[in-house]
Amino acid sequence: SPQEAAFQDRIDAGETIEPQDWMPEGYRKTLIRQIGQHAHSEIVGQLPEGNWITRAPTLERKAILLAKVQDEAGHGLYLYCAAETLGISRDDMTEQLLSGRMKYSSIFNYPTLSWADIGAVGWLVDGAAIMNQVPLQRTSYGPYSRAMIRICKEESFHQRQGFDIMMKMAKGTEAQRRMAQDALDRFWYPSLMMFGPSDAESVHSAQNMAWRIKINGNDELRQKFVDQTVPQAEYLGLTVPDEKLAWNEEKGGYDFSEPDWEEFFAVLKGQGPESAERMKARRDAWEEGQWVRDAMSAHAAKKAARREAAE
Amino acid sequence: SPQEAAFQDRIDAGETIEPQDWMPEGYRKTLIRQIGQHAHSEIVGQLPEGNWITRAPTLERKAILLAKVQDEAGHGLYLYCAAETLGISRDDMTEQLLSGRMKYSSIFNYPTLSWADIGAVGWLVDGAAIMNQVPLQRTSYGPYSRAMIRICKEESFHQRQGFDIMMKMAKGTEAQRRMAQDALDRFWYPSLMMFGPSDAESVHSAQNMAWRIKINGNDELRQKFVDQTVPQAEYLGLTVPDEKLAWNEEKGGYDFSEPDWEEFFAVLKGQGPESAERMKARRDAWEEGQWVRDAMSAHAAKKAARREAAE
Amino acid sequence: MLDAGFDPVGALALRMGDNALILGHRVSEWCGRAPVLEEDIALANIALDLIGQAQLWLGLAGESAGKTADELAFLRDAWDFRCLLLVEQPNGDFGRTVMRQFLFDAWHVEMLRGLCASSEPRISEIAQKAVREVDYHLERSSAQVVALGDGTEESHARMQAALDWLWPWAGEALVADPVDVALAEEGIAPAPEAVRPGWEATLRRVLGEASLALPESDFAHRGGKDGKRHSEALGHLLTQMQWLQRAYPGATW
Amino acid sequence: MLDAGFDPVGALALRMGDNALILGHRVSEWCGRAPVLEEDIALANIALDLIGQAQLWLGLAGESAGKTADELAFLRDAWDFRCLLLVEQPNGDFGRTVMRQFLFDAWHVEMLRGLCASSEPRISEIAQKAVREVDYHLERSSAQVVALGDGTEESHARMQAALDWLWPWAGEALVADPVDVALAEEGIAPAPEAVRPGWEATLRRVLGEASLALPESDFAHRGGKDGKRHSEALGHLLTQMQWLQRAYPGATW
Repeated sequence: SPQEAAFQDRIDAGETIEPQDWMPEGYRKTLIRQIGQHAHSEIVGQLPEGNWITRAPTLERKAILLAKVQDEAGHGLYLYCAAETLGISRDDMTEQLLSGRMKYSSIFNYPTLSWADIGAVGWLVDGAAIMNQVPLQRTSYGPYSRAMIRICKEESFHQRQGFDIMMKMAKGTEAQRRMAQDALDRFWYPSLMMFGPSDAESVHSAQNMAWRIKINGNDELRQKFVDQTVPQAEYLGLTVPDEKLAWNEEKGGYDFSEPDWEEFFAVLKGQGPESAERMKARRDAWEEGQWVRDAMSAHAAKKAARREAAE
Repeated sequence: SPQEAAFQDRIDAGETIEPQDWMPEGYRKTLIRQIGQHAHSEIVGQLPEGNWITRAPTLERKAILLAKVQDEAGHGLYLYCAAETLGISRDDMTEQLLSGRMKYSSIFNYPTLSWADIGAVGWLVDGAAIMNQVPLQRTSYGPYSRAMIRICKEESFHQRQGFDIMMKMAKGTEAQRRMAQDALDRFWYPSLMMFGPSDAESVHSAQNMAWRIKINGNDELRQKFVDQTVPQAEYLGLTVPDEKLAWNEEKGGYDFSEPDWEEFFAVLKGQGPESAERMKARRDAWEEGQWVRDAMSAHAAKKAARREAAE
Repeated sequence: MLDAGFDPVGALALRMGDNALILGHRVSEWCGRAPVLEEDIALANIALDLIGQAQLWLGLAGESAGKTADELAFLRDAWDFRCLLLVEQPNGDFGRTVMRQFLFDAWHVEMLRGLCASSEPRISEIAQKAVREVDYHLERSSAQVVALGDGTEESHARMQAALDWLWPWAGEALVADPVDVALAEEGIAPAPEAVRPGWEATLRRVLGEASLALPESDFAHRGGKDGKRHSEALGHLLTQMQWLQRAYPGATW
Repeated sequence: MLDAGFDPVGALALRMGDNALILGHRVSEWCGRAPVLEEDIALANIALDLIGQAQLWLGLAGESAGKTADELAFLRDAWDFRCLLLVEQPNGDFGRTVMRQFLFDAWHVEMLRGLCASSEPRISEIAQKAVREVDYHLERSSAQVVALGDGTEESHARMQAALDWLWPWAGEALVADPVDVALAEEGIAPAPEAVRPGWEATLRRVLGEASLALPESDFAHRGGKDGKRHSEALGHLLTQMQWLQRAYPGATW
């Protein structure tokens, strides 16, 4: 349609789409799914790190971790707001998360089993997230793009903090070094999965790229992540758990093994090691919080009524 | 009445009253209250010790403590059965416990705060309990007397185990010695309270003694307990927290300070440090277990019906 | 009553620091589990403020003995803690967490105001920083108590139950013990009696607005701030909080 | 796959011991909180049996390295544990505890029967003692699964939910890993494939009688018995279990 063509022209011209603008239904739906999934990831992502807040080893580490998890909740909030501009409410999105119709990043279905995992989450998971998100600062939808700009600023901070934990562990006692290596062993492939399956298998890629909802290819970002991370692992004195890993002079990047995509799809289906626990935690929080949300709206309504009556 | 006189004659002759025998209503009621309270004490008494089962310091200590707590549940069972012979059901007694109409020993409203407390509970609390219970083996009501005989056998074993923990602590590291002393400091007076207020203030004593439901006076037993326990404390190298404590050659026993009876009555009212937690734990267990009890009776009824139908 | 080596500054700092540490820990247990996202953020914020205050107070508390705040936080057993029993109490439902916060904030803010005028400059300095944060905590917890007390029948019942449950632990802060007396005499800290009127006024105002009934009993459990008898809950909290430092002694993190 | 210093007896004993230890611990968490008094007693009994078995197995496991059962129980961190993921799972409601016990018992009894014929006499000796206890555990947990599955609509729903929830953790024991293969080759332990038929028969019989539907998926989480990826629950359990030994190193109790 001419409307669609005009829309595409605006995007091609690098213009930003705003909530009040006309947009194709597919664009709106895809964005809701993508932003919602990202928002849910921030929320569920609080849990694996929250798992160590009560066991953080020093007061400073506890404060840093608390602040980080708080930032993630904040990111969730920005993103829900961005999605709301597309005509879906936060409660709707939450219901869809809890019923399993909306997903969140598969990485958060893995457990955090030692303090080094908190380092690895910052270093690898936030590292991969940034790689995904930095280009999205230039995405076509205005509210989403502005949310990503705020988020990226904080994420790179988180990644440095994660790397700092890994440094302390890798240069620490033998047990700490072992924890650091074990964390890398467990988080390496799940981190590679964060970029999604190979573009060849990704159905919607072309349209999303045309809409500037997706900016780079999955394989391209994954390569970039590996190229950035391997030297950091070497600097830490840790071994990336990939026997095929080797520098490829020709392509100017590392050759590396693909993650186990069967595992990836199993985790997406809810078979991740902590999938059931994560959903249970969110569902419990939602159900046990119902009376609070009800009370808050009831109080707000009463207050408004009283104000009105007084006028 | 002549019936009452005959009843009293039997008791005076040292005979045992059995469930099918006639008995005065007051006798029955008092026994229900006393046995029920004792049974509830065994049940609630699992909680302060259960509090350290998951933190027991060695596998052997864990096994010993588990076995002990299991014995207590068993004691509760004997005692509920004894009370049931008087025409009250276990469920009724439980409801009365949970609604606060029936009491349990005030000692179990105190917290167990270190491993030494587990020793102190065995040494002091079981020690005081035994002192109360040994004479009750000769109580006039048959089922109660027989229950007490079984219980006393196990209790003295528990007391030795408690003393053994105290020994290990008192002869252990400085921190362990400090734990042992701290436990004695906190459990001394509550243990003295276990014998009840001075006989002078005890209303029902005379009748209960005539009925052989109560055998010795409270002060008498308390004195005996102090006389037995003080040398044990000395042997452990611990200090009884009583500046007035002194050997009285004339009476052939120790002079000692009375416990704070105001605290005792406050604790009975539900103001003990862990009173609310204890009742909450029992209430939660009862409420959360309702579906299990319902299912078990439903299953038993179905099974019986199927058996009948098959015949 | 107090031994010769009594260090008033250390004693005050330890009490204030342990309150902040333990309540901060309790609040942090909510992470990712609050009824609304905004509450997740707000609870993390309060926990952060309290952990920050704990660092300052415990740093001061350890000065004379040459101990760091971390050593005090992670290497003492329960009996050496000097926090109020109130802050050790488990979170319960959200209503109980809010009520615990309110009861504590109402005391905390008055105490900190008094400490701003402490004769000891290191104390008044920390208090001046903390009181700004705690003013906000009280504002927030008051508003929540009012909203949830006023909200629905269920929320009102839950808030009243929370108040009734927590009340016996609320009074400890307001009952003077020998340490309080000594600190007041030296002008280090306000006496509990000086703190009480403001605390009571806050309670009456907020609970009144929330249509919650103040329990009549003035019975108060004791044993937290003097360490004589903490509740069982504290020991369990420490098994988590101190795990890493205990399991890997001497490591740096 | 296995390194040169692989100690088959130690490896088997560690797996068996850790299962008994961790499940025994979980069961002991019920103390004083069961739905009926008889269950309090029965649960304590099971916990006692399992802790006793843990002592024997861990004693054997530590022999070659000169470690005591207590050292193994209280001074290893999560990654060095070799228990099945199933036994680490939190208790949940009583139905889930019963179901976890049943799923474990059904495997445990078959495994122990196989171990009675181990080529290693120290293993068969422990197995012969344990199997008598575990026969009884299975009898009991089977009866409970049947009773609660059959009981009321609510209990049936709860038991089915428990089964569905636990199912992904039930299969790990039955999937061979390199250690299992090596142990079977040396005649130390039965191969998981040898254990499976009996396990499946028990499940079909009991769940059938309980009118509970066996989940269709054969997906099984892994990472417990090889220690590669325990669940988060284990670390929390250890903070309690190991507290005293960690906090007071070197003390005797």
